[in-house]
Amino acid sequence: MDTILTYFIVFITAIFVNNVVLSQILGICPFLGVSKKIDTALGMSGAVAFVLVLATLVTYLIQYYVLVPCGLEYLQTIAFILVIAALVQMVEIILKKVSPALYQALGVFLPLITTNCAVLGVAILVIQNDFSLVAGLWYALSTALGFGLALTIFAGIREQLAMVALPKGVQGMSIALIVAGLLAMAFMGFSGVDGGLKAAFGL
Amino acid sequence: MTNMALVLTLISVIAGGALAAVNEITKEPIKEINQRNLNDGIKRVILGSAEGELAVQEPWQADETTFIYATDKGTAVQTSVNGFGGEMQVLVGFDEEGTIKGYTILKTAETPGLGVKADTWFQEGGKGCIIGKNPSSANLTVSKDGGEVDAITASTITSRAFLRAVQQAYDAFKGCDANSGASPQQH
Amino acid sequence: MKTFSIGGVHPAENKLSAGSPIREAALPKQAIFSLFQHIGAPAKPVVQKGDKVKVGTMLAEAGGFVSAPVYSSVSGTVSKIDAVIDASGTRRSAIFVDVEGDEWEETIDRSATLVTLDQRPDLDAKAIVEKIKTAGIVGMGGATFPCHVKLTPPPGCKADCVIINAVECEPYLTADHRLMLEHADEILVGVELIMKAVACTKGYIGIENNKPDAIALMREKAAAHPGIEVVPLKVKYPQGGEKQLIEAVTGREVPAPPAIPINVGAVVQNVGTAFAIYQAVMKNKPLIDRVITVTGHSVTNPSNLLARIGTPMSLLMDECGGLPEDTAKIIGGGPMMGKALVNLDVPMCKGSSGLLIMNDSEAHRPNVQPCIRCAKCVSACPMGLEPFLLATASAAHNWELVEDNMITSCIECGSCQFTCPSHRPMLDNIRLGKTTVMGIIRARAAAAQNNK
Amino acid sequence: MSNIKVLLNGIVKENPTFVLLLGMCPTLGTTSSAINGMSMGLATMAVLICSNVVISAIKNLIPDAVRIPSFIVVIASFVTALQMLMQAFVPDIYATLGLFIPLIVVNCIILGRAEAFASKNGVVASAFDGIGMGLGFTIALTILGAVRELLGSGRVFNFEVYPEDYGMLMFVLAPGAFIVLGYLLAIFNKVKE
Amino acid sequence: MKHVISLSPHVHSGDSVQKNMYGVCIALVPALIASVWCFGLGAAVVLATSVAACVLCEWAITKFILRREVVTILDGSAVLTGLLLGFNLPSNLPLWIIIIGAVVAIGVGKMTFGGLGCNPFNPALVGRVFLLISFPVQMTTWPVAGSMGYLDCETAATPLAVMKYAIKSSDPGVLRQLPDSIDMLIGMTGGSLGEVSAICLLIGCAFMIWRKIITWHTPVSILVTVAVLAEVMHLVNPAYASAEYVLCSGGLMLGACFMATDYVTSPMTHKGQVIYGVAIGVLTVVIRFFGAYPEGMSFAILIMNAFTPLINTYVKPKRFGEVKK
Ligand SMILES: Cc1cc2nc3c(=O)[nH]c(=O)nc-3n(C[C@H](O)[C@H](O)[C@H](O)COP(=O)(O)O)c2cc1C
Ligand SMILES: Cc1cc2nc3c(=O)[nH]c(=O)nc-3n(C[C@H](O)[C@H](O)[C@H](O)COP(=O)(O)O)c2cc1C
Ligand SMILES: Cc1cc2nc3c(=O)[nH]c(=O)nc-3n(C[C@H](O)[C@H](O)[C@H](O)COP(=O)(O)O)c2cc1C
Ligand SMILES: Cc1cc2nc3c(=O)[nH]c(=O)nc-3n(C[C@H](O)[C@H](O)[C@H](O)CO)c2cc1C
Ligand code: SF4
Ligand code: SF4
Ligand code: SF4
Ligand code: SF4
Ligand code: FES
Repeated sequence: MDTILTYFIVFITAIFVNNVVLSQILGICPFLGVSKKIDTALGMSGAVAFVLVLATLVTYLIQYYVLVPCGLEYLQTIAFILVIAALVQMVEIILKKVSPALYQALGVFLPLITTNCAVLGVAILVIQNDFSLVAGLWYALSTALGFGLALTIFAGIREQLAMVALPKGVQGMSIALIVAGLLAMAFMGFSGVDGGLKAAFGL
Repeated sequence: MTNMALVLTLISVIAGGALAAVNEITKEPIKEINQRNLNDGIKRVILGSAEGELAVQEPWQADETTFIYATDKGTAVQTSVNGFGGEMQVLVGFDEEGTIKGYTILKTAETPGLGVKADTWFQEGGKGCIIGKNPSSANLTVSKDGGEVDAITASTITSRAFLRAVQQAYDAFKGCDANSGASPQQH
Repeated sequence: MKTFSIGGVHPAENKLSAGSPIREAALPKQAIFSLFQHIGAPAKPVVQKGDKVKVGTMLAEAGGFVSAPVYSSVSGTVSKIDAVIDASGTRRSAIFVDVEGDEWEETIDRSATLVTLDQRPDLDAKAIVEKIKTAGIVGMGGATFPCHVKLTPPPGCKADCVIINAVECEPYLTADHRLMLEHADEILVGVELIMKAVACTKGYIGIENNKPDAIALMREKAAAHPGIEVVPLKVKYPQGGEKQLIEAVTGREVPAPPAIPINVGAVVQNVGTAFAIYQAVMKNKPLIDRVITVTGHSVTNPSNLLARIGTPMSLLMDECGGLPEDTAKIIGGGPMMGKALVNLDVPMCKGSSGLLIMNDSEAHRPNVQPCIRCAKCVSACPMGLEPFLLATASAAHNWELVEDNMITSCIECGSCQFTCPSHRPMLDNIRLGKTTVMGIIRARAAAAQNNK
Repeated sequence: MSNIKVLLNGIVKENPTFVLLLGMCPTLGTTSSAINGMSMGLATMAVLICSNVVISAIKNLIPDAVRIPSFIVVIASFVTALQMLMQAFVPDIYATLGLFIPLIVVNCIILGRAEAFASKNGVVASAFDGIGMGLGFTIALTILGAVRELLGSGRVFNFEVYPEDYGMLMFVLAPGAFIVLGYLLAIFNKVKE
Repeated sequence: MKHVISLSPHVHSGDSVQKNMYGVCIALVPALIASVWCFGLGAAVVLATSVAACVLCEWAITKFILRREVVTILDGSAVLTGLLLGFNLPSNLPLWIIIIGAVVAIGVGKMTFGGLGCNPFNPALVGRVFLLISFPVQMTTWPVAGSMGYLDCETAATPLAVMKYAIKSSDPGVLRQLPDSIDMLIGMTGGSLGEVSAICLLIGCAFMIWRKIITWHTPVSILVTVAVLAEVMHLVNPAYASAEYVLCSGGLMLGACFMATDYVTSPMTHKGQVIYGVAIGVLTVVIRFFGAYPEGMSFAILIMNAFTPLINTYVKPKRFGEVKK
């Protein structure tokens, strides 16, 4: 029971309390770049979730079965980024062959994800926080959902803003950043909820 | 094809080699830095701003997160609690009686402007000064909980956590005193 | 009390002329007959300059199946066939007749005796529809859709009820109200004719509750006509919209376009149309006159006039005390759906149900303010649309979005604009969007056709 | 293009932050004070210059098919080296910048310049491009950090401008980063007009 | 003679932006009287400053930054933002903080997006939450009810703080410090200006529903959700305050009736408003019971403001003729 509750808290924390984008400030480029329309935002969220979980799995294995045994921990960054880049390439190729429909939906976003801080960031954080493999994957999935949530909400707001007469100076990225700031401010309301839930569940 | 693989391998090998070299060069300084930081901290919490040298003994681990550093002029205890934003590592210096001589915060994840004020708030001249008090005689909890320490404004959680850390450090200090007489021994 | 379920508004009723009995308007010196008095193909002239015509002589024949012939409402000489600005505000061909005397075609029965259906056992459905088609009858509720088309259900469709639209939910207008009070018997026979034409046995007459005298009278008279039921309705605009009326009366909802009322088994006709059908079938009288309400707060004598089609509006105005000094806006029809007219030279046509004069203060439109997203337009829309979205997206030429949001369902009732606290001219934009989207849909259908 | 022009290009015309909007995570994540912003900028600049130089030097040796992976290896090596060096010699700064140091690897500015400039130009020009872009980035981060520090705690580079009690804490927290950059961009656009 | 030519409709309901905005202001009058009665000079100063600063700020931005010709300050929305911001502040807040709040509310929250009708977030709450995060000390020291002065007031724990403390210490006994629930309904408890009298706020809400300024959907769904959730939690663990306290304390009534209902930032359909209301209710309870902040209403509304465009995209009105599922 406790494990389930812990996982539940990790989930809530990653999505709302420590949202990757709004609180940890990772993955900002795709957040700002692929959020003009709700549809693309959903596609991007799916792609990120997929890659994030896969990358966490592979980098975890690399860390504990290659780097640590060989005493090469200091090569972490270089190994992880290469693995992620290769992984994204591979996913792209496989997807194209196996599921053209899914490739249509996610394909355009995949190259963007290689250079997404959130993927590398989560891979490193999983190691830094000494997560077990399952906990790490769960954390990665929750984080990806948090990313998707922030991205989709943000896309909704931007679609609506596209229909109002914004002052000229703030059009474009400027207003996007300000909205992101206000969104982050709203999400600060969740601060402490993780601790509160832990206390309530007696963990 | 071979060309490609060759080049990539070559680059990787060179890079790997270079990094190994850097790693060698920086390994010692990194260790040293951490050591120096800790020593500076111990000096600060025991001697305050006074000049002087300390003879620090090897640390003694009381539990998972608590380390005791005995010196010739007092004892420094490093411990860790959960603050508002996450782990907060505190180093507290005691004299033989257990009177607090100083403290420093080694690691904090508290909110800037709120909880991070703990690094000055409880110092000499701060509103919630605990220096010179002895946990055995003074009630070192926040006034909201009936204690005699003023909490950091709008940061009761951090304050409680900090004072818990101080108490924890004191308990460890006492504990090892009781266990082993005047000078703690190594495990 | 019954009414439709979604949206609707309640504008001030202002039925100034409700108490004024129908008067016959004077004959004009010249009558002008537009060839575009109905939806569908324009009528084709069958007379030439110099021809002598009588009241009831055909001037133009139907230009296709969805079209209707035009008859002269006066006697005299055809003076020219020329363009005129008609009630729609566009310049269109019309036949001009200089009036000489008032001579009627002999075939028309001008007596006031009531002819009931029992007296005409020879009339079968086909004969009725044929008579209606020949008489040039179009919907008189405003849409001017050729009546015989509606009474010829498309294959696979069967009407099970006829609903008479006697709602008159437009503020100011009282023509239908007066017609019911003064010609209840004829209207009821007309309803029976429609029911027979579409072979159904159920007829409803929907009347809003602000006309209790008409409800009482029609109820009393309808008792003698089996199958016809008077349905009092709560006062709410746009109850007269046929989809709303069908729902109010029967609870059935006509699905989104391209579905039409007959898809749910209903045929809706205006009371005026029912009266015209009676006259056409029983009295051989083509559609040459109608009742029109001339009204407005500044008008000396708001009236309901029985006027010949083709009469210039100015003449009708003179009958009611002349054009007031402070006139700021002239509206052909009611204030919610009517069209603003450039001047009073426009001739009356088959669809003219009202002439409304607004003074300066009534015509003043306050400044447009930004949309405050109050959603009052959404609550008001009887079609369950989001007018604010349709309007902004249309203005931004986002045709895809407005099509997805069902702009083609808009009945252009104006409820949205009526309620908008920011006075946004939403319907102007929505009309643009709707027309464009309908064009896109037609083009798409044509392209699909070509591909096959 | 003269080297000076290359340099200025990175600072103003193609400023990576205000114009190209690249590397947003470190830009927003590390600029809670002027010092932090500047440190992050300098760290990035160091990697950028080194990678630009090395890549332009070896560009002819690399087959096209492995171009990107090779670049990544080069960049990642410099980042790792930097990481270790900072840990050893400027541990305080390393501690504050934390995760964002390894993340320099994925900073699009670096790979972007490798692709767009270093792989097409000579070593010297690439070095200048690295300096220009790096300076542009550093300046932007420093400004952002300074504004946030000023509004948030009444200081700039730790010098008190007004008492801290009047500072608006929000500006040093995450939302403040977005909002300040948003308005700086608006001002930058206005000035550029 | 030239006549006006325009497309139909030619008549109008006579409703206007002003009527709605000032209607809400009138609905706030009972609460305003209650707050002045409770907090005296402080309440008056805070409200006046807030309104004046908001209006002035909107005027200055329109004129000097946006350089627009039209004057918008008379439409009442800036006055309303000022009033509602003021209601969200303690009566002993220094002037300069109030002014910062007003500038953020109008400048960042509203005018940056182009003014009335364009803002995705509730301006008054943007201002309020900005202040809460930026000046946690000043924003969380509340004068006790009946302290009539301005800056130097006696301060004490508000019902919200007591409730929070009960949870943190998991001691239901702490809840005995709360005034009794009738007192909380009528007023005279510490807190921000708009926290004083639940009943006055409800009267205002009823007025707005009667005048058709708002519909019942948003406020009722918030209040019902909060009541149900709070009662369930209270039954599970008595350290969580019971429904009547949760309902009558803090900005809940003010938020549910006056701030969640802001046209601009709430969903357009009734169905959407109910979803929005329920979500606000849930978030409020979660933040109040588990979060770091004692009050969750402001955050809950802001968070749901962010969801509003999605709700509008996916929750459509029932279309006429739509096949019922
Ligand atoms: C973003 C944020 C950061 C906060 N940071 C801290 C903090 O660092 N330390 C702390 O004790 N409380 C922190 N709080 C908690 C609040 O300040 C809150 O007032 C606290 O629960 C106790 O209030 P009190 O000290 O007035 O009793 C924070 C709250 C939020 C929302
Ligand atoms: C918004 C709206 C309001 C209408 N109001 C009336 C009305 O009050 N009376 C009426 O007879 N027709 C009204 N109509 C026209 C009817 O929809 C429909 O065309 C008519 O009842 C059909 O009968 P007809 O063909 O005999 O005119 C209205 C149409 C719309 C779109
Ligand atoms: C293009 C078109 C085709 C129509 N076809 C039929 C039809 O086949 N049968 C029918 O009963 N009504 C038909 N109608 C009539 C409409 O259903 C409706 O009664 C008429 O447009 C007037 O309605 P309104 O005044 O409410 O707009 C058609 C209308 C249009 C515009
Ligand atoms: C029912 C209603 C509630 C409102 N609530 C708020 C509010 O909570 N905060 C605010 O700044 N303005 C409020 N306004 C005013 C106005 O809608 C607001 O300033 C706009 O968001 C500005 O674009 C309200 C207006 C109405 C009609
Ligand atoms: S990752 Fe780089 S290229 Fe992609 S969106 Fe972000 S800044 Fe642009
Ligand atoms: S005009 Fe169209 S959009 Fe407006 S209320 Fe009527 S049906 Fe709805
Ligand atoms: S609203 Fe529709 S049915 Fe009515 S006239 Fe226009 S297109 Fe025809
Ligand atoms: S009624 Fe007017 S102001 Fe209200 S939502 Fe509709 S268009 Fe906007
Ligand atoms: S810097 Fe681009 S995603 Fe982080």
